[in-house]
Amino acid sequence: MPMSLSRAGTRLRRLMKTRTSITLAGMSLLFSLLALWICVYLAGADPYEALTAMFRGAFQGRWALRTTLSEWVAITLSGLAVLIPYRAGFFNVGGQGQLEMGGVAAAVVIMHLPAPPPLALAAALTACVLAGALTAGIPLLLRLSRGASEVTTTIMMNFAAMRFMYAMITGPLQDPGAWYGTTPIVPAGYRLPLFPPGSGIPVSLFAAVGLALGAWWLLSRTVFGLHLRAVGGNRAAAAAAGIAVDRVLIKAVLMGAALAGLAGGFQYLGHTLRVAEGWSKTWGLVGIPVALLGGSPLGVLLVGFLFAVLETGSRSMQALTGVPAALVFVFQGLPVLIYLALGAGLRRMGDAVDAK
Amino acid sequence: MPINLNPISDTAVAVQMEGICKSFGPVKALDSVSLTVEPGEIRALVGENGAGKTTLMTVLYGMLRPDRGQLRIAGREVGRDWSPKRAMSAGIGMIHQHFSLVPNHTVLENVLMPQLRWTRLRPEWARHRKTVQGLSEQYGFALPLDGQVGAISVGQQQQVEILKMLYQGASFLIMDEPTAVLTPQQTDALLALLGRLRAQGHTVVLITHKLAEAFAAADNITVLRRGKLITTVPCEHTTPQAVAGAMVERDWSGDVDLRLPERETSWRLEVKDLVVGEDHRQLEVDGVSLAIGPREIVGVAGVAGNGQTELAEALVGLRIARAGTVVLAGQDLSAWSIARRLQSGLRYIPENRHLNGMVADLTLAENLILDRSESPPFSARGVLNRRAMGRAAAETIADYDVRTPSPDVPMSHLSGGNQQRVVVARALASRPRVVIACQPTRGLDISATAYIRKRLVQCASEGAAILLFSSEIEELIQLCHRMLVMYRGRVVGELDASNFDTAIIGLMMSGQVAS
Amino acid sequence: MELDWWLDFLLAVLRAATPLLFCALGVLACERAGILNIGVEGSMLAGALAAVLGAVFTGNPWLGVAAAILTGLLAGLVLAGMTVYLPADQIATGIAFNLVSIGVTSFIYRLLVEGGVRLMAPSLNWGQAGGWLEPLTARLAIIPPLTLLALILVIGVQVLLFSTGPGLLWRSVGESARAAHAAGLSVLRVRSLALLGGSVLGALGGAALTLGWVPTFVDNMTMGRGFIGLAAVYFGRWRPDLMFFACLLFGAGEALAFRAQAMGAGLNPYYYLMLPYVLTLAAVAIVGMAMGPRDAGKPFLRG
Amino acid sequence: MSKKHPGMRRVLAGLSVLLVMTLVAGCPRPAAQPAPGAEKDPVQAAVIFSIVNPARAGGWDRADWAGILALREEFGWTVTVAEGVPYGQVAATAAGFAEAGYDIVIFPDAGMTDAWHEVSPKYPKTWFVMMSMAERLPDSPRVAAWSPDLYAYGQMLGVAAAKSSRTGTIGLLGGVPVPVIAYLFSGAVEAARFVRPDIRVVTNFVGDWVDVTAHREITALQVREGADVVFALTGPGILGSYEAAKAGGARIIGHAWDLHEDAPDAILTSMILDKPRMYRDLARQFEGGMLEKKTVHVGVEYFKLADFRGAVPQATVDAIDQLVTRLRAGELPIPRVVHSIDDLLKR
Repeated sequence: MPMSLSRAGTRLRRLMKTRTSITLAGMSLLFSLLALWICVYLAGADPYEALTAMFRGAFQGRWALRTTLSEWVAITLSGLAVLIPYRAGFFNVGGQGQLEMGGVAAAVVIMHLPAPPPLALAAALTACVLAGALTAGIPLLLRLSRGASEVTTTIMMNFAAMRFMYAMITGPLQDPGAWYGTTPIVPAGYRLPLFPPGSGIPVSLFAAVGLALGAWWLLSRTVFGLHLRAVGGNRAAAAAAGIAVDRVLIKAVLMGAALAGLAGGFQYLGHTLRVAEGWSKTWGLVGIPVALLGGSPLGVLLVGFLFAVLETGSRSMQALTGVPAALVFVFQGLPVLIYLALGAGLRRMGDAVDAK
Repeated sequence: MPINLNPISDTAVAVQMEGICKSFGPVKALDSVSLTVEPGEIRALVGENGAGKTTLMTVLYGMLRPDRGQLRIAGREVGRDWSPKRAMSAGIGMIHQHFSLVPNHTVLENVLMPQLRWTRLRPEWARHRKTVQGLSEQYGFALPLDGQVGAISVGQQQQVEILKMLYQGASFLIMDEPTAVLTPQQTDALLALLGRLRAQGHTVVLITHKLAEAFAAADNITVLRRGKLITTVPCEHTTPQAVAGAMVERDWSGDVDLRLPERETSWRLEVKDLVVGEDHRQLEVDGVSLAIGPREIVGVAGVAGNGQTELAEALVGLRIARAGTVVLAGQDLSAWSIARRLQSGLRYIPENRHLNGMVADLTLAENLILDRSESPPFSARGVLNRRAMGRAAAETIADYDVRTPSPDVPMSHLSGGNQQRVVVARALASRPRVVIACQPTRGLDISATAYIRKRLVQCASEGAAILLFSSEIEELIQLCHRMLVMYRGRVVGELDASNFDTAIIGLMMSGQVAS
Repeated sequence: MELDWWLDFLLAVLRAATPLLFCALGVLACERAGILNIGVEGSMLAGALAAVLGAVFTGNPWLGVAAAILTGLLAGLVLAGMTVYLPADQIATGIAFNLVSIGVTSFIYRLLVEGGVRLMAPSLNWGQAGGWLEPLTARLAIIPPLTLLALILVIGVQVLLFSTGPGLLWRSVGESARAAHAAGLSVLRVRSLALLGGSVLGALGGAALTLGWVPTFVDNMTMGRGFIGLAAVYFGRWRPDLMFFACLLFGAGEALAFRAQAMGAGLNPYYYLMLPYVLTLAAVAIVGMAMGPRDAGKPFLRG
Repeated sequence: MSKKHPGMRRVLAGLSVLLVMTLVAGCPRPAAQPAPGAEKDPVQAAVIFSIVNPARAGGWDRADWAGILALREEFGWTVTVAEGVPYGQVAATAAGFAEAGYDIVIFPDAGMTDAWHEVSPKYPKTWFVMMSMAERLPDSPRVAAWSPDLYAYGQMLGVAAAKSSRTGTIGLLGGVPVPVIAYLFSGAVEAARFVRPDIRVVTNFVGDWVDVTAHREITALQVREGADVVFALTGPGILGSYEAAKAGGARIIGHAWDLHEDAPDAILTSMILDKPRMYRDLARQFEGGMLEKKTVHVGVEYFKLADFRGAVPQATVDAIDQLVTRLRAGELPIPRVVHSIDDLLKR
């Protein structure tokens, strides 16, 4: 017994030494699934049936798959939009607003730029990237010049951006032929293509995967990535090492926000085809738990997929078993709480084991 | 009206610690230490850095829980719930090396804080003020009771700490390295104060690594070494030499191969009338001029907080100087960015590595090349060359004897001494032309200290100009060709190696003598 | 504008400011003890639901307030366990907690309130306070009970923080946990109590939103008000008195948003609805942020 | 966040296994599908809502909910309800139902027009029915629409509101300023002016379907402006309007469904759109094999006012009844003018 205990202690210590945040993320996801199971049971449904319904809703049939993949694109990019600035020491809670502004900007270009499709598409993508970055610019400016905490200012921007978007879709961008608040549908030639053509896979998926890989490479293999992580890890030390800390921070935040804007553009041009009431769901907010759990761009890709499945499948779970879809929100926050608790707890236990 | 607080001798406590063990990770900070302190004595607790002096006393004060061992106060064993609060109500007070003061509160508020109770909505401010005032005068303190603690001098802050302890009725005072931040004169005053405290029946434990102070003030001396209690002897029955022998493990003489290089006559770094600070406040650096040549080490002495940090940071570019010029090998770099200064061969060893010396989450290899990451061989066109980084790390690990499982572990996994080696290694790598070294050996054990001193000298003999800021006068005397003394943002004295004299340096540090 | 309009506007501002005041106090209480209470939005949402459920199931809105307080305590326990005792990152914990509480409240609401019934709780007013209070309550009728409570709390916290002994201790934990610890305070206990209190205040903010304003619950009904409260604390430089004016300002933004529409300029109402948020951002931009308590956000570890 | 380390690969492998398992679990299970050709299977229908909890939402969705109950209880149909489906995901959800072998998929919301047009051609065996405004039918054999004339609905509402107001000011409150509401409100404004030329109509939009506090504030403002009768076309946020009405002594006219039981002391009457009748039409036609590709224009015969329950004098009720009868008969020459949202907002 003491033997195995001490061995468990050594194991635990080794676990802590290697800082397995990925193990922790996996564990917290499993714990959360367990909690989900219990909640479904509480709601009076058969958990197995509910989960099956969820997965079927996410994968069965081309439409479901296509929706899941599109969700994956949005959630992954939103996750990167949180992760990259976070690594530089900026907690970007404003992904939602940046994404919405990206969609609005893309819609403006598509509606008002008289250009042939490829050109208009390129312009729209540029516009959404710029709009995303611009939306983050205000909190960034307030942080740099006023020391304002970005956690509050980016959230204020979310609400302001949402209302601005509504003003647009019920005002200047309103589709005259629609009965509800929306922009006109993207004309056929101006949409993001599917690849391979005719499949259910939006080309934006490849872009998102590529961007995630690129972000991973950028963070771990380039000088800029090293500087970015240094600024996030210890700003003063980075400054003393000759790194232009503000410039790195600005680049990181704008880069992240641009990705959120791009997510908006991608969804508008390839999936929702309209900027409408509720079109952006909570993609930007989901990016926060995805980034915290994923921990690295590749992790974001992985966790983003899981969250996309949950997001799409939850509707079918609700429809088929009556379990409220609101459960998905629980599942978005809970793993992060468990992850943080496990991480901090293990760190403590690790210390305690070390001390003995 | 001198107020005699309480007849101490009745309540004076005897302290007995038995078999105290405490580990931090794999390090045994205390290894079965037993210590008895009698009422009314002044006990010096001496030992090298890391010997466990502070750890032992924080256990006594209830801030740390020992892994094993017993603690008896006035003959009664304390329970598991031993805490600073209980220690204080038992009459034990501790003054930490880093003061436990709230900078934004006033002196009076800080002194009163331990007396306040959550249940007592309205403390009798007026009565307290009167008593504190009286106590302050009794011990000869001149403290502005309504001034913010953050705004008074370090020496005064220490007085606030002592006052705080006395006002709580502490009869057993623990002082952790109280003289580290004081001028020699302030130190003398403090030691005299200890005598007065003893006369009133207080017991004092003085943690120090300066033997002179221990012998000047203490009745008995306890020597700790590597977590073990070596001996306790009455002062009159021993000599500093004997105690020093007990403090260090083996015979070790710091200056075996420290031969300073011949300094060159030209100037490498010239600083003229440098001013740092804001308008409405006292200037932090007030018109400093200095010059260092190649192969020369120039020391900067001074009591902490007299502008040394600001001067160093202004030279490195972390602070913007208001006026003055800094010329490196003929080029004025006053307006340059930190990066450009680094490129031209200026290196920096910050005084607090946690604050701005390293990024704990980055790996050893990444930290090591952080300031050179943009230049070959560590990167090409913005992409890191991980092989070159690994090579550099391996070399450093071998050269500096860094204990680490791998160059790819985060810095936070290294011990403090190993972290400092990496920080120094980074600054001294790649042939620096000027090194601004701030407290490079602070908090290190003997061998690490010796090694880093050796590297500094070696670096100088390879042609670098080194400006060494240190609070250890012995270190400066040992390593420097010349020494500058700073007081209130000015250089008040300059001494050559031939006429280094601790007494004169001390007077200069307190602003009383200028050369 | 006639006097009547101004009086009505003032009452609307007070109505809108009351939940903000509670939240801001909840944040302030924690930050003064060194804890960033980002989770106040979640506590508020949970309090809003608990207040409605409590009031509906007991029929007495005052018991709804009690339910909100209990829920706040529960939220505080979770947050204190996470951020004080473990301790996990305070900002990340708060944000995750907010997400969870959106899900949990919607879920519980759906579980408990099945079928086609809509939940309308009785409104909280002085009438239910009890007969013997009547001579007093008749005079107070114009100020809703929770608003009055918030005002009293603002003054109380102001006095407590800056002119009493416990206030000094409280602030010292936020300024320098080390010094407080050395002075014999249990930093962890003070911080967890602050977090409990802060969460209860947040939950009361939720009760003010529901029982004091519109006595019903809808999913995610707090809509970022907790964060406006957070901004009000920064804007108010961690002082209850200044914070009070910040809350009034943001409340005025909300009240003005609707009034502007009613003026009939014919502009898209969404431009006006951006007002509270834009006003908050503008306030931050103009005034900037002062230094908060030095140790706020830093976990305290006992050896 | 994470660091590279040797254990990472193993963990990644583990997670990928989890992922594959997820995918496998998500594959269609033949057993879960209804066996084809089994006799007397109940009709399987699905209704997709964009809001959550339609049974407790605004009047429009509750009218649909009543229709669903009618399908279940009167016709024995199995009706699956998907709620909280954002417009962007309606197509996928509808396709999911079609693939699962549902007979009918019902869209109760004009915001789902895109999905209707997109999905129905791909699944010609399934009926796709729009229970809202439809201008044209999708290109598919099995599509139908029950499209209400909301202008006429607005006219009837305008008559009732104008006639029952004592102050001469009525309020129109919309959740979100969208064209369909502007269209409906235009009818109301024109009819109100027609039957009572001195009437003042104050129009506002909350900007949100759910924010109860905003509903309360803005309704209170309308009441302050003198409106004693407010028609509220919104979502769950309407609870806030009830509160404001109660506090200000005004009355609310409910939308689409008799909302009396929500707030007996705040509801004047409700302008009912008989959605259950639309659902019953659908069920009868389907069961009788008469359902065909066409748009049913739902007109005045489907609109009626709920009982005033003594909230206004009998004489007023009679007058309103008389006007409504004439309106139904097409005897009121009310001009058909559609106002823009900006025009409606101007005082």
